[in-house]
Formats: sequence, structure tokens, C-alpha cells
Amino acid sequence: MLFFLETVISGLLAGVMYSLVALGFVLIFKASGVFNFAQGVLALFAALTLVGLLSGTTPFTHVDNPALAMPAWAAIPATILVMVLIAVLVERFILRHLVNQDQIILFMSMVGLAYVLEGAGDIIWGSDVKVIDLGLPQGAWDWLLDSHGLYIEKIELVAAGVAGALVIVLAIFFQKTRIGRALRAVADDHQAALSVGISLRTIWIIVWSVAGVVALVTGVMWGAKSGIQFSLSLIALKALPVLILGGFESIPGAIVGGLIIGVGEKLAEVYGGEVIVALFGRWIEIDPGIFTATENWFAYVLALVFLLFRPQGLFGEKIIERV
Amino acid sequence: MKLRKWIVTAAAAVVAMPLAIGSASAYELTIPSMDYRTGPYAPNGIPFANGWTDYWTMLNERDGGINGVKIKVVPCETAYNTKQGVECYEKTKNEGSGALVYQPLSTGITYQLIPKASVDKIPIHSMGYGRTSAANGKVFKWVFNFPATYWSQASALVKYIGEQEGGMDKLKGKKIYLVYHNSAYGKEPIRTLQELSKKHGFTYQGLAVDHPGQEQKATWLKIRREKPDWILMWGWGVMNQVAIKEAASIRFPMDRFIGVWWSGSENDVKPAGEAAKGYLSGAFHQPGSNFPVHKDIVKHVYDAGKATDPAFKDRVGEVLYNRGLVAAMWASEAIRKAMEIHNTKELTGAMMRDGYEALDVDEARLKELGAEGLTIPVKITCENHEGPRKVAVQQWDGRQWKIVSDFYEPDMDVIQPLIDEDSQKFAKENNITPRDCK
Amino acid sequence: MNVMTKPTITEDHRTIGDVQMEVKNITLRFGGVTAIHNTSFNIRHGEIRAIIGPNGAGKTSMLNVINGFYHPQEGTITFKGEERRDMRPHIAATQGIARTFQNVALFKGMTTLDNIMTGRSLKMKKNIFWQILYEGPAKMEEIENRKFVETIIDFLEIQHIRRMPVGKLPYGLQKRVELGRALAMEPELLLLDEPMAGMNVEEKEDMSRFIIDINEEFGTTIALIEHDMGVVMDLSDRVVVLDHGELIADGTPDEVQKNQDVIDAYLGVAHD
Amino acid sequence: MFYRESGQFKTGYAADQAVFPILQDRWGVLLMLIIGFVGVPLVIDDYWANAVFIPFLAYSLAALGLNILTGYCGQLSLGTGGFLAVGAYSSYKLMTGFPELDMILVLLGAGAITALVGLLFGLPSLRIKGFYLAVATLAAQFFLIWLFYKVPWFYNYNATGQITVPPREALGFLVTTQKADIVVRYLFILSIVTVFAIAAKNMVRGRIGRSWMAIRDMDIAAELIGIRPFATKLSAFAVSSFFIGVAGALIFSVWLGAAESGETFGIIESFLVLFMIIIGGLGSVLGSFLGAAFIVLMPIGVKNVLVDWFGFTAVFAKHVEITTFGVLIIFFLIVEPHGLARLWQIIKEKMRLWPFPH
Repeated sequence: MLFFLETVISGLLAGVMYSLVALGFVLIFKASGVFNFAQGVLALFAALTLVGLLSGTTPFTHVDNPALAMPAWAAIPATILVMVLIAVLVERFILRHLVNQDQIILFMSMVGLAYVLEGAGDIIWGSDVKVIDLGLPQGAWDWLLDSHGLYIEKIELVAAGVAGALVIVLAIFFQKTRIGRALRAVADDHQAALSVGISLRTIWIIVWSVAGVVALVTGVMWGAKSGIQFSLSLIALKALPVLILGGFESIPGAIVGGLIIGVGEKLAEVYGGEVIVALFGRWIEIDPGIFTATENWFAYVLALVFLLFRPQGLFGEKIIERV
Repeated sequence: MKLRKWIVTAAAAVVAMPLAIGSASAYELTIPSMDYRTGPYAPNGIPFANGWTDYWTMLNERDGGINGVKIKVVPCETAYNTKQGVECYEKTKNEGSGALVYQPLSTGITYQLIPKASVDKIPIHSMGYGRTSAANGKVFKWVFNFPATYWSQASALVKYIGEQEGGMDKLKGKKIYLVYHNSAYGKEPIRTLQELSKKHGFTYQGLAVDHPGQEQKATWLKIRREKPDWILMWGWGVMNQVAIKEAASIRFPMDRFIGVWWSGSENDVKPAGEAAKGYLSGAFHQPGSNFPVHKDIVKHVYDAGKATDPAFKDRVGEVLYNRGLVAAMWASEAIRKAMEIHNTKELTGAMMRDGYEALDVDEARLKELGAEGLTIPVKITCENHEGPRKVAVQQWDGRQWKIVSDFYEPDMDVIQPLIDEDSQKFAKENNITPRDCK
Repeated sequence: MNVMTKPTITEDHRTIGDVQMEVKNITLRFGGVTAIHNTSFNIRHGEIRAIIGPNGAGKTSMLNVINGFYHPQEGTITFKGEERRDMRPHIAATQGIARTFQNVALFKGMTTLDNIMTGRSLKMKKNIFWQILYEGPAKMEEIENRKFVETIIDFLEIQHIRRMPVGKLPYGLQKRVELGRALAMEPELLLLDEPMAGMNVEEKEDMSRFIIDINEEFGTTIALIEHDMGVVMDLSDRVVVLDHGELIADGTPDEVQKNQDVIDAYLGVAHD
Repeated sequence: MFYRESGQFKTGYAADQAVFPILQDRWGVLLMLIIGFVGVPLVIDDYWANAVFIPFLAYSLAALGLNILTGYCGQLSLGTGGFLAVGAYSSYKLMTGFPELDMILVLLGAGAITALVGLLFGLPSLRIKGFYLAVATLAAQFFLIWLFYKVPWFYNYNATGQITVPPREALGFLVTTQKADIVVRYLFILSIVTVFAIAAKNMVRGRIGRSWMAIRDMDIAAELIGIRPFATKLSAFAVSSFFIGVAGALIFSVWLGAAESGETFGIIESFLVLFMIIIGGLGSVLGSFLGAAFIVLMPIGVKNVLVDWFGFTAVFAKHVEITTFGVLIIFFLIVEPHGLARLWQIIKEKMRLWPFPH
């Protein structure tokens, strides 16, 4: 029972990590209808930039120069600045030219952007595994493990806390600030946003900057687990089932969807083999290891099955089609 | 035929893709370098590629090549991708006077090249990876996989475990789990371990991790619950780093966690930091840069400004760097042997193959090469392309890797039948009559 | 109310036959909103039947019920003697109900010709293997249907835009192509949802002429929704008036025009 | 000047419905076929065949398949890699299970099996649309790849899960393995692709093609004229998967000779094929070929130019190549979102009118 609890908690915490990635997607989709496939690479790029600044790496030559190393209080704002710059560039060179195009075209342009950022990240910062040192705690929560035999990783608790804080900040931003309200308006109607007095372009830049900050947080959290390297960009694939479950436009959907996916896939991976053996083991000999390495697809199937019963997603409303 | 050749050249020139700017000047030994400095596995590809390339550059700079013949290294970026690997192979195989040997550096690419090699008559050295049954030189004339295969390694690592437990008979009732990359590479040791578990009576269980392996919490929860006595890992890329961290988090004893030799580099343990202390991995060569050959490389390559990757200077001597270096060293020795056998300085791939098959680098020769103790002596024969089959265990002490055990020989009673079976299956499928090695 | 029930010959010598479609006690709700409430009327062979009413009266919903796109909670639809709980789009299509839409629903990426050819889908039976082969039966079938489509193109006078993607056509022409696509189905009952919306006087005259010609030459029954009262009164044999989802009048144009409820509805008099 | 249709009168609907109604187009296509079947074999060598022509043809077929589903029927799919894998593994099972089978039958069998799998994964399209469907097709991608690793039956219980092609003949010519003559392999794949391209063209200009496009443009209206959306979508999934399955079988048996599910048919393949049809042109047979040519040739071209001409190091060139790839994709999307095929059409329009601009 304790182990089951442990699995569920781990699932929830992993789910928070997925939500974090999904959040970046949702923000951009809500405001601009762009399915930002580059979010994963954006997270990688942000984390690479932060590490580069922290360790004083000279861009392009990849040589570390400790004399140029920035302290964290300077490096983090500087990285955010870089993300804002990327937002401006994306608006200037991509979005501006693709207004009113089909969604699939916008989507593909984001895949193109992913390639550009991937190449640029490698050229500027090099492709070694980098270790990020922001003093994040490592390992299991000792007290819980020693006294109750319950295993929870500290970094995941921190990530959950950070994600929670991020969601609250975003909620306040969307509800209470003028820009936030304009952003919400834009999600419903582009004209309406213009009437609020903020240009569409400004809104895009802002929303991309916010997504950039989310990407930075995502990159740091995931990077703390695995080191910062190219594979980080593949976490985008982890967020997609969360998105179909929670809906492309719903922030609560991204959170709850992430939790469901996290728990679901952990339970499947841990207990799936046993269940299959229990069900079919009587007739055929089954290797209990058969149901391992399912984490890549199980989440998708879970989301898919869910979608078949509720096509509008978790928090979506049923759409009445009109002709 | 002449016309066809002429048209080929013309077409190549016109369509602006110079395949072979054949320098009509002096003969050079063409050594392709199948790098992967990009993509998800770049962190592992970079040190190897540097070790491989630096050694050749050093030979050119220090000795003016081999027996006076300059070496031309032709890099081609595969990004660890099979299709790009094939493109690289086709592009470089006719470069200059023809490629002499391929070090494909990926199991996927190796499988592609095995059938091509025998047709194009270029040897392949898949050093410690690729198709295990290629150890059978009777069937796989053009493929070499010394100094040891995955199967040998799996067996050697089990021997190490047995020794630690106080004898092979103590393995009975123990649990040995394998955490593996869900790919052809990761599945290599499974059959060997299954056979060994039958023989020694330990419980074996495989746990697959899907590419890329960023998230493996469930796998480690399972391990936490089932408490195996030992874990072996056939991991690759980001999977290694995450696994080591997770193992540390669940407080699995690191000195009972052994990686394959592709899961035992500085990259793999660094993100885990202190927590990785005690982690073990397979090895067939020493890490470190205190060998004379390294000093020569730093002097003739890095300090002379001839390095392809100058920023790498401080990392010379890393595990994967030395692996690339050792591979190049063996290849250069094969070149010398080939020149000796055929009494010519202008080698072809076919001659090079003969050089590999006659390769004999003993302790004395290693010393001459400035690599005494760097690796094990290698002697290849017609029927045995796997050579010495010796594997040691190295340990991460928090700052660097160190070999902490003897070199173990695998249990050939178990492995030889597996090799015979698999190679004969290949021979049958492809209508190959095994050579007579007399 | 004077509801005609027997076959009659109109002044312009058309034959109006038996009841073709009977809509009985239809109630349609979306969630809590009732779009149509307990509405019954019929459509007779060969007539031009208009459905009118103020905005939001449930006219388009009614058409959607008739060709099976919406499924009413209560009521029945009888078409060609078969009584159904509700209609299904493909049954409607196979039984000869065709339709145009309020906001042109053409296939924007296809040419005029291809759009109208899609209307022939149900008439083309050759399976996928013949189509892959193309030469032979599939080609014969294609040409046969193409000939039919060309007569429609001639009839609607749109030869010059045959090869143009419809997305780029002006609105009036799009409406005409849409009519062509519906005609290609050789329908027995043609539903037109505001066929003249957004047209200038000249275009409206053209469209009226087409509607009359279709009705007279092919004998097609037509049910149309239209806001332009002049057109409705000119064209239709009988008129149904809906308001707030309820039927408030049914009869000849003259009768309907004089009906007090109708006048109130159009003048916006509050219901009590 | 030379590209005119004046003076060419059509004398019947048959002529008007021909694939290439304009004479010059017919000559152009004929010329391409002559070059493809006669010219290229004269000059082809291993590099050009294995790195350029065979991949180009195999990917063209895959792109054609995806274009039927996405370009013609409007169902976005990211499962192409998985379906390619189904084609490859089923061809492997057919080749090893029935050694006597002619390669052509093996390909058709692999296509049919993939079509069935495609039907299965097309079922969700009944209820979900757009990006939701696209992400759902990723389930197919990941699940199928996993399956081919996990179930040993698919790779005949060999040690690793790598499948290697056995030597097989088509109509008496050896077409697989390295021992097959490179020209024969090239001509084999070219013939297959040509036949499938014609089949695709015939389908898209007939009733079934119009049904697909109707569903793509407005499924509700299509339903109301008697086109059943679900059956039509499923037919697109089946036909598309058939094409992709054959392409996967060709990639495995004729091009690479060995394959490993995740390595050869990973998610990246799904994106590459999608790129091909978007850059080439959605809903265009010609576009599938142009897109495949662009995606196959671009990286090789950039690499050769950078490394051989400008002497960049291989690794820097690779990074530049990745970046350039991204930039070019964005550039093309901005300049001509309807793809190279549309660009070609515009050029033709211009030539038709030349030298008079209006």
C-alpha cells in the first residue's frame, strides 16, 4: 500500500513536470493560435543560455572563462532578456509574415524554428552535457524515507512548488493586469484586442516572452534531473498528450491533464506487467518485463481513449456545429 | 564503361556536388571518421571523435604519417543517425584512394554496413559494439569487433559480481536486474544473461527504458520495491545520467550498479555529482592522460594548433577520448601490418583487412607506442575477430574513473554456442559459405 | 387556414401533387434552449414552399432537421411515405434531398467543375480498383457524369469559371455554384437557405429565374428560406411562418400577408 | 513562348479530363520519364543511388501517401514513421515466411497490412479533428515502434531486434541486398513509384479524390450531399497507409537493407515526410515529389557545399545545416505557403502568357 502511495505521489510530481512544459504550449496557443512545437527546444535554449552565463562560457568557442562567470542574480535576468529578444525575433521574422495562415502552416513554421534554435544552441554553446548549479536540492527527502519509508525526490517537490507559484503568478497576470486582460481578449477575438488599445504584435511579443520564461523554468527543472543537453528538447513530446487531455487552450487543463498523465503512466509501467501476467499468464508464458518502456506511448493512448469519450477534453465545452 | 565514367564525372561537376575532388598528387591513407558531434548523443560522440582524429593527426605531425605515408582523415557527420551514416559511407568510401576502414560507431549503422563491406571490400571495426556474432571470422570475413563484445562483457560483469559475492556458486538466489535502452543495442546482453541465470541460478529481470530516457521514475520505483542485489545497465545518452541520479535517489548502493562501457564516461556521472560516487562500469582501457602518447598528442596536436576541437584540450584523457584513441592506434597498427604483408605503401581496403586479421599488439608493442598499460594486448586470428575478450570494471571515485578490478574472461561455454548459432543463421540467410581457416 | 391537400394545377400550368414530406410535431432543443417547438407542416410534390420568419425564428434549424443534420427530441418526419423518428444526412442525400447553405458551404480548395462533380458522388458507383485503373469503366462513368454536370453549368451560365477555384469567386457566383452542386444530385426536394442573401437586384433576378426554371423544367420541389418578402411572395406557392421556434401561420402568400400574428411578429410586437 | 495551349483544342471530355491536358506538359513528363528510366541508369553510381535517387523515390512514395491523407483529405497525421515501420516489418515477415514470394507481391502484401493498421488508427478520426487528431496519431507512432521492439515474433526472435533483408527477386531480377545491381534496384523502385504515382493521380482526379477533398474543405456540406465522412476518412487512412507501407518496405528492403524500428522509423521521419508535403504542396501529386526532392537533397547539398567548397569542419557544417534547414522551411512557408507545386504552377501561368504580362 505504501508502495502504491509512493507510485501515485511520484506520478503526481512527474505530472507537474509535464504540466510545466504543457503550460508553455497553452500560453502561446491561447494568445496566437500557434501550436508552438518549439517549446521544448526553447526550454533547452533557455537552460543552455543560463548555464553559459553562469559559467562564463564564451559563445561560439565554448571555452569557459571563470572570470566572466555571472552570479545567479545577474544571469537569470540576463537569460530572461535573451528570451524576450527571441520573442521579438520570432514575431519580427516569422509570425508577422504568417498572420491568417492555416494552423498547419504556423505549426510547421514552429518546427522550423525548433531546427533553427537547435542549430543555434549548438553553435553558440556547444553540445556537451552541462551541469546546472543553482543550489537545487538533490536526492530523496531523507526524513520521509528514514522515518516512514516513503520515497519522494526533493527536486520534484521543488519543481511542484515552482510550478504552483508560476501558475499563481500567471493567473494574477491574466486576471489583474491590463496586458493580461488584453491577452485574454486576444484569445477570443483579435479585433477586440485591438480595441483595448494594444497592438497584436505587442501581445505576441509579450506572450512569447512569458512562454520563454516558462521555458526557462522548465529547462532548469528538467535539466537538474538529467543535465542540460540536446535530449531536453524532446520533453516537448511529453507535453502533447497532456495537451490533448487538458485542451490546447486551458491552463487548468494543462495542470490537471499533467497530473492524470503522470499518475497513469507510472501506474501502467509499474503494475502493467503484473496485470498482463495475471490476465493472460494462465494461457501463455509472458515475460513480466514485456510491459516496460511504455512511457513513450502509454500517455498518448490514455489521452486518446479519454478523448474518444470526451472529445472536448477535460474542461472544454461541447461545441454545437452550425451550418 | 569509359563513357559512363566520363558522364559520372561530368554530372557530378555540373550538379555542383563534388563527390571526389581526387587529388592526383601523392598517395594518402584515407581514414573516414564517422563522427556524431550533433544530435542527442553528441556528448558521447565528441570525445570519441576527438580521440580518433587526434591520434591520426599526431601520427602525421610527429612521424610524418605511417612509414612515410601521410594519413588523410575524412570526417563525416552522422548525427548517430542510420540514414546519414549510410550517406556518409557512400560519400567517403571512394574518397582519395578509397577508405581503408570504417568505425561506424553505432549499432544501427554497423548493421547497414556489414553487407556493404563485403561487396565494397572495406573492413569494418565495430569496436565493442555492433553485431556480436561477427566475432566469428569464418562467416564475417570483413567485420572485426575486438577487443570484446557485449555478450562477453555481460558474462565478464557477471563474473565480477560472482567474485564480489564470494564465488560463482554464491550467485544462486541472487537477483540481477538489467536496465536497458529499448533498442537493438540495449537488448544485446539479454540472451547471455538469461543463459547465465539458468547456469548459475540467479534471477534475471530486464527493465526497458524507451528512448530518450528522460523520465524513468517508474523503472526505479520498481527496483526500489523488488530490491535486486545487482543492477546492470545497457544505457545510452541522457538515459545514463538520469538512471544514475535515480539510483542515487532511491539509495541503491552505487558499487552494485554496473554500466556497460558506453554507460561509463565522465558525461554520465557528472550531472549526478557526488551521488554517483562508487558507480561501476565495464572497460577495456584505462582512462587518464598520463601516458606518453597523450603527451605527444598535446604537444603535436593541441599546442601546435592542429586540433579540430581546440577547446577540448583540458579533457584529453577522458574515457571516451581514450577509446577513440585506442581504436585509432589499433587501426594504425593494422596499417603497418598490411604494408608489411603486401609489401606496399599504397593500401586498399582488402589489404587493410589482411592487416587487421594479422593484428598483434602485445605489451612490448604497446610500450613502443607510448601506451603501456593503456589497454590490453590484442591478437586477431582468422576465426576469432573478437580478439582478447577481456573486460575489467572501472569505478567513479567522484572525480575520475579508475579501473578497480582484473580483466575477466567471459564464460565461453555459454557464449560460443550463441555466437555459432547467430552467425550460422546469418550465413544461411545470406548464402555465405563459412571460410576454412587453415 | 386553407391548406391544399389535393393535386392542383396552378395558374402557370405546373402540377402540384401529393404531400412529399410531412413534418409532424417537431421539437428541437439545445441544452435548455428550445429552437423549434411542436411544429408541423407539409411540403407537396412540385411546389415552391417558403419558410419565413424573423431572425432566430428557427428557420435554418428547421432545414437542418429536414436533412438530418440536427436530431429533434420529439416528432417525426415522413418522406416518400417512410416515417422516421429523425432524418440522417446520408438517408436524406440518397433519397433525393439536396440543399444550399446560408453562408455558402462550398469546397473552397476545389474548382467549380469539381465542386459540382461532387454532387454526383452518389450516382458514381465504380469502386476504388476501377478508379486506380481509371481507363475503362471508371473513365466512362466519369465522362457520363461530366456530361450531366456540363448541362448544369450551361443552365446556370457559369461556363467561364469552370476551372477556377471557388474560393476566389465573387459571392454571387459562389451561390450559383452551390446551387449547381445541389442540382447535380438530381434532387426531388431542394432546400435553399437564403439563396439571395447579399445579392444585388440583378443577381436576385437571375437567381429567381433559376429557381423558377428548376421548379418548372425539372419538376423539383423547392423549400426555401428568404428574407426578401417581395421575392417570397412572387415565387412561392405556400408559405410557412415561424417565430421563436413556433409555427404561427401556414398558407398562400396572400393569406399569410394578411395574418395578424405574422404582422405582429415582423413588427416585433411582444408576445404575451 | 513555347508553353502555349493556343491551337490545342479538346474534342471531348475525355481529352479535357486527361492528366496533362496541355501538350507541352505531356512532353515534359515523357522527357522526365525517359531521363528517369534511361538517362539516370547510365550515370548512376553507388553514392548517387544510395544517397540521392533511391531515398528520394522512397520518400516520394511516402509523401504521396501522406499527401492523400493530409493534403487531400485534410487529416493531419504524425504517425508516418510508425506506418513506415509497419511496412518494413511486414515485408520482412513476408520475405522470411514465404521465401518464394516475388518482391512485388511482398510489397503489395506489406501495403495491405499497413492499410489495415492504418484503418485501425484512423478510427479516432470519427470523433476528433485537427491537432487533436494529429497528436492522437502520435500514439500510433510511439506504440508501433515500441511494439516492434517488444514482440520478438516481429524480428524472428533474433538477438537484437535488428532486421536484415534476405536476397529476393522481382520478376527474376535480384532487387534486394547489396549484391543486387544498383541499376536494377534503382529501376525497380522507380517503376514501383511511377505506378503508384499514376494510381494516386487517377484516384485524386476521380470520384474518390473529390470525396476526400470535399471532406477536407467542409465535412458537413459533404455529408449532406451523400459523402459519408467516416467511410471517406477511413478510405483515405487506408489508401494513405498502403502507400506509406510500400514506401516503408522499400526503404527497408531496397534502400537500407537493415532496419531497427526506433532508429530507422522514429518520430523524426513523421516530421520529415510532413515537411515534404507542406513544402512541396498540400494536395498535389507533383508537390509530393518536389517536397521529397527538397528534403532529401537540401541537407546533402548544404553539407557538400559547406564542407567541400568552403572547407567548414564537418561538425560546424552540420550545425549550420540544421539551422539553414529551419530557416529555409520558415522562408518557404512565408514566401509560398502553398508549396513548391504552386510556385511551379505560377511559373507555368507566367510562361503561358509570356511575353505579354496580362
